[in-house]
Amino acid sequence: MFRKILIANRGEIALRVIRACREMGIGTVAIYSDADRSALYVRKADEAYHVGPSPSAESYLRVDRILDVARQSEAEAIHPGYGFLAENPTFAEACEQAGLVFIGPSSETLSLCGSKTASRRLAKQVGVPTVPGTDQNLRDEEILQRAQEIGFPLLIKAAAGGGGKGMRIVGEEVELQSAIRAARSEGLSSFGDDAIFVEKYLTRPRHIEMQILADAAGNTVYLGERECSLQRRHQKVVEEAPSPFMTPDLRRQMGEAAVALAKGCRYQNAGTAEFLVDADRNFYFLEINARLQVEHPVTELTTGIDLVKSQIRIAGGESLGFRQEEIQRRGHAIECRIYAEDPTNRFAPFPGKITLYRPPGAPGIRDDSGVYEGFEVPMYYDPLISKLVAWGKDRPEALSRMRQALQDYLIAGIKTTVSFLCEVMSDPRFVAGDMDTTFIDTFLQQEDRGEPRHRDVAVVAAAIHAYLTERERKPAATPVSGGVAGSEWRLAARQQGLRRGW
Amino acid sequence: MFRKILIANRGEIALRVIRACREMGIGTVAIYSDADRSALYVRKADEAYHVGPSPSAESYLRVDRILDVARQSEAEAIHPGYGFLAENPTFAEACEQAGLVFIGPSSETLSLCGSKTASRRLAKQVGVPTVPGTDQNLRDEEILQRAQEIGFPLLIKAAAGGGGKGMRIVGEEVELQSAIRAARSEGLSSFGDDAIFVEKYLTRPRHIEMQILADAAGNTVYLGERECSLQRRHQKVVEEAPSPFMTPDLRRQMGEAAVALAKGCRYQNAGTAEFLVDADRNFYFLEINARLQVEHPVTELTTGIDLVKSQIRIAGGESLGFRQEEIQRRGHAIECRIYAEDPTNRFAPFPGKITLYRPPGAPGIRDDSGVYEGFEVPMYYDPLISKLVAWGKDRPEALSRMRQALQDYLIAGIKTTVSFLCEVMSDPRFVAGDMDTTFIDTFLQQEDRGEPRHRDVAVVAAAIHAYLTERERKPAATPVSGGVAGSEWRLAARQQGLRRGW
Amino acid sequence: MKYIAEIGEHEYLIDVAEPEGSIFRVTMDGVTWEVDYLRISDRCYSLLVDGTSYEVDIIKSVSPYTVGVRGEVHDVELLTEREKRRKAITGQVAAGREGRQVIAAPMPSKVVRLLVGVGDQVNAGDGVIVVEAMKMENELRSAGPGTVREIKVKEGEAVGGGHLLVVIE
Amino acid sequence: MKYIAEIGEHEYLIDVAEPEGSIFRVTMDGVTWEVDYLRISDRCYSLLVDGTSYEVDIIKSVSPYTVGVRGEVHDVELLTEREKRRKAITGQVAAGREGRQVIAAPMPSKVVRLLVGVGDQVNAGDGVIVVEAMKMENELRSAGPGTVREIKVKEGEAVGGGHLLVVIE
Repeated sequence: MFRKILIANRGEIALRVIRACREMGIGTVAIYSDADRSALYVRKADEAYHVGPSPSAESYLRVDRILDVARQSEAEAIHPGYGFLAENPTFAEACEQAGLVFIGPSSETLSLCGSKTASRRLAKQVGVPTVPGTDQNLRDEEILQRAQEIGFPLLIKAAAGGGGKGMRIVGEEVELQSAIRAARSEGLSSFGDDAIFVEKYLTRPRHIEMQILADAAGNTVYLGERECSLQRRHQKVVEEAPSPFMTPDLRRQMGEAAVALAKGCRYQNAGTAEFLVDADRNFYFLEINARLQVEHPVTELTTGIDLVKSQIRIAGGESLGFRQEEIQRRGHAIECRIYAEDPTNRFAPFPGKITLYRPPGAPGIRDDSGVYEGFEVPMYYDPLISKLVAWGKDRPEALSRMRQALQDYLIAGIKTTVSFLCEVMSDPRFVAGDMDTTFIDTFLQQEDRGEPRHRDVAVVAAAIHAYLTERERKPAATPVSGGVAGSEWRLAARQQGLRRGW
Repeated sequence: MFRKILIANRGEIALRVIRACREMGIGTVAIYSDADRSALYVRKADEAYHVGPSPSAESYLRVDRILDVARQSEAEAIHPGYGFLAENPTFAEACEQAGLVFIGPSSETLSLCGSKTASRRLAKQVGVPTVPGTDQNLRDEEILQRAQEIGFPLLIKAAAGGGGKGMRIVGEEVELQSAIRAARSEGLSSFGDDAIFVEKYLTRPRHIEMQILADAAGNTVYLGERECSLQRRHQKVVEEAPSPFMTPDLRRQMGEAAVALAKGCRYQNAGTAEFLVDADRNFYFLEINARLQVEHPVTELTTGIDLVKSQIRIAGGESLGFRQEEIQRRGHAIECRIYAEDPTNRFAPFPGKITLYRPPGAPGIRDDSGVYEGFEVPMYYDPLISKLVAWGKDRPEALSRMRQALQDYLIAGIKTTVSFLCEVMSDPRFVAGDMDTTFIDTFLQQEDRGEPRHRDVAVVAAAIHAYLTERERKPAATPVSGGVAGSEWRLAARQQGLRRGW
Repeated sequence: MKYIAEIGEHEYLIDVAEPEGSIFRVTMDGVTWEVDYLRISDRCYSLLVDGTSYEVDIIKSVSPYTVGVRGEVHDVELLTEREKRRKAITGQVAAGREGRQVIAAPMPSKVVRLLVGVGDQVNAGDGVIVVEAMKMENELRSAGPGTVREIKVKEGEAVGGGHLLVVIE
Repeated sequence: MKYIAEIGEHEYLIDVAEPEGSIFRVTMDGVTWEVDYLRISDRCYSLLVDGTSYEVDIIKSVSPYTVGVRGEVHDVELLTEREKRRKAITGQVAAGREGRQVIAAPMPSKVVRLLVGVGDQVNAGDGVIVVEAMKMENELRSAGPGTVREIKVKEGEAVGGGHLLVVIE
């Protein structure tokens, strides 16, 4: 096994990898930008080296500097985490050329997975369905013909489009001609290009993904799905395993599809096949995320398999050590992503100093956090500060634990999504497991969020605090008791004096 | 289900029960003595009432006051935790008479389990072996005869003895006569009574216990064993599940014995049958602990079953809802009990104020703690302040996680057993799973505990801290930078200025 | 000590009596609360009110106070009577100066684009400046009509939270 | 700033130079350490020494300092030269007074039994007083021979940690 691993990442995922390495007795090398000198993972690593100024392009994306640190520290392998260079084939290749093991798939596999066209071609080869349609420019007659094959509703998209512009949903055939005209014209005026194509429109699909592990010998297994339908701005906010929508049969089909895709691109290490699933439980392959997913803990808690340690072992040449039929899932796990964002201001990012930090702890609760009280959350990077995960023997137990944990989670100084997630966890549709990718947008349009119950107590507490603060400012006044500090004897004496006897 | 439960306990276990109730939507009523006004569980309960001065006899053992609080708060059931009144038949009966549900076995069952004689009789009735011997006074001829039946080595014990006095280990038959004389004479001189009896002497036995659950309809299951051989002064310090010594066959036998014992005394709720197991895997029943055990988390983590919630459901009249064959154990869990004791001073209790508190958190780690930074650990009660539990897919993984967690656990202001537990976790015999009830005493006699590796760093850090503290005292001097406080821009600028460019 | 408390649209008259030992008596709109209090830390209290236990965190320790209790978060403005009068006057003055607006950075961020120049007329809802943090752009808008009087930053500049960006009158 | 550090039986000469930015240069028995330091909180530091990262907790913040690093705990006595000289003198005085012993409560506890009276002769290892905490009795013994001069507590009395119990000379 490796003696030392460099972690080419920051924040909670750097800490997660450090912990896995420590358990395995492997030395850890962290890298940090100016903004991250005070980060928790820097303190927890065995070694830490500065790689540049705060912007990622000048630090965490600087392949040359990262490889310099690897050489200097004599690291043998590099764990890329997620984001930054994790799916960058050039980086993987540079590692290989520098004699370092890249903990992830080969650069060829990364290239294939990074290309939408190549991925669709792979899916076709191994017989896995994708969202029906084409990304080529089509003439009007071709569209009319393809529309028949695909069926309605469908989507007309400007080839150069984006952000919803040049896109038309077509519910029935009679709308088709005018939609084609509108899309072409919008494409032309917005992007200077009237090329269009068609795609099947999935009404309120679910986003469900399948975790796979593959070793160097080609042993490939799936560890079950994750339900990731709760998204905002295409960013996942809540994930869970298993999906409340899943059936054993569908799981097997999707799992086998994921394995086929992985084998088809000679995938090695941990990876995830993302799918859309429609109301009739048809699934459509989207892409392979060729790295560790942010939401990997829900799979770890249900399967009992440590994915990060598995990644390291596979990269070190070890074989999986278990077969598909030996994987047992147990119970239910939910992850809430805690972002430094202001839910009352359109989820605007909210970096800054954390003045109070009290993470929850209870049976079934895991908190993958990268911050601490006193830490200044930098403005340069992703606003994810913690992943709160709850396990329960079933979904209701996991949910009840998550609700308590969110209620106990105190983060002050910055705005976070904790209170927003609290509300989501109690939403009747969510509790029923009835969700799709439109869930969060619909949820945010609801006005009624319930009356607060403890307004009076908050006022009384504020008044007491203001009173005491005022008294402290005038130290001449009679001392006010009630502090924890000081001898317990005095405390006891005071309380006994105060209470009527029993 | 109950609307409100009173928790007749304190510390970590009160908090544990509160959490279970919160998950189930049940209101919680805490009680506290003078010394516990500032305790964490008082803050986390929905309601909290004072029941008397600090000594337990005047507060947590006052049945009358506790029942008064139950009436006043309209609680419907009482959870006794462990210790205090948990196994007190009078308390259980008083609850029953006051119309409150006692969350535990009936007062009759508690009486039976509390009597050594009745327990041995029960074991005989249901055919479960106990340590061979007799507790009756025997004449010399009878002893000679019984010794043949029991076999050697055996133990001659003064009936009035205790603390090792009037006790003789007899290895062979030739030693018997002189041992009898010595025991009688020591009994007479020490306790004024020369009555003696014999018992089989188990060489270095293991202490292994079996968790059971039984509902009101008599459905009784076993949830697997806990290895509790690591004890000091008959106090458990490390527990794990499963036992490294266990075989599937022995587990089934011991499990069925535990179920037979439970059925034999019409046991209801959660309970534990304690056994000694010798090197040949013969097991001998000791007693039933008729309550929740301190070490219940290791069973929860391996079975996925929440024992506290199960207790509440059973007391509420619900049936178990699962059969023996549906119970699946997975992986391995280890618990380390963190005591406020000074390992460098014969484990003397060490109450006092916790000035720094940083519990560990990582995948697979659960910390059942009852304290916080600033809390004054009272001198009146048990010194247990936290139970650190690690789960892993196998024993090595659980152990590696426990080692990291102990290393990360920072408690200052009081002395604790954290560093001692750290050493135990790395002991070769412990790592090999080779332990018995003499383990800790043997371990403590070892001199060699390894050289510290970071003495120099500690000196350098102390010097830097002393320097900065001195500088702060003279505010006129040049300000010293390096704090987290203040704008990150300044931090970044300073560091950029300091470093040579890449 | 007397306060006027404002929370959302609610207003309360508060009277805090000198505590006796660990007991505070707080009168709120004529109703007296007897509170057994214990200060756990600078910013955290344990309150027992008729047996009900509240763990209260003072998330922001100046008025308007931000108070966390049982998962709820409340903003409580506490004013002495003199402060209340002063606020009423200031409010009138502010109203008199009609629409003087100070646009400040809501969080540490980088100025991406200035959408206005000094002297420009703006209407309510017009974008004034775009800042970026954590790879998200955030367009700050004018709350009312006015003329841009001052621009305190340049494009590309990094600013701390609360930093003054643009003044509109 | 110069210190003499004592840790176990080891003694070091320490020289701490004024820091430049975040870099401290600390010379220890002639070897200079270049330490990139960051103060995380009052009692916690992040130190980087030639790339090696140490999280250091100052568990006790007066000399002898208690320092936690990577799971190890060290007691470090730090003395200026003047303090070192003073300590040497005090040590001699204490030695000269031969066996003056102050027995103090090691932790908050209750006095269970006094085993001696004023004027009693005691030998090394003799029990002097029994205190109780957390249901465990703890017999405190005399470290050397002497006469009991003062008894500062009564049986049944509750005392805080460090409270003076018995003086033996």
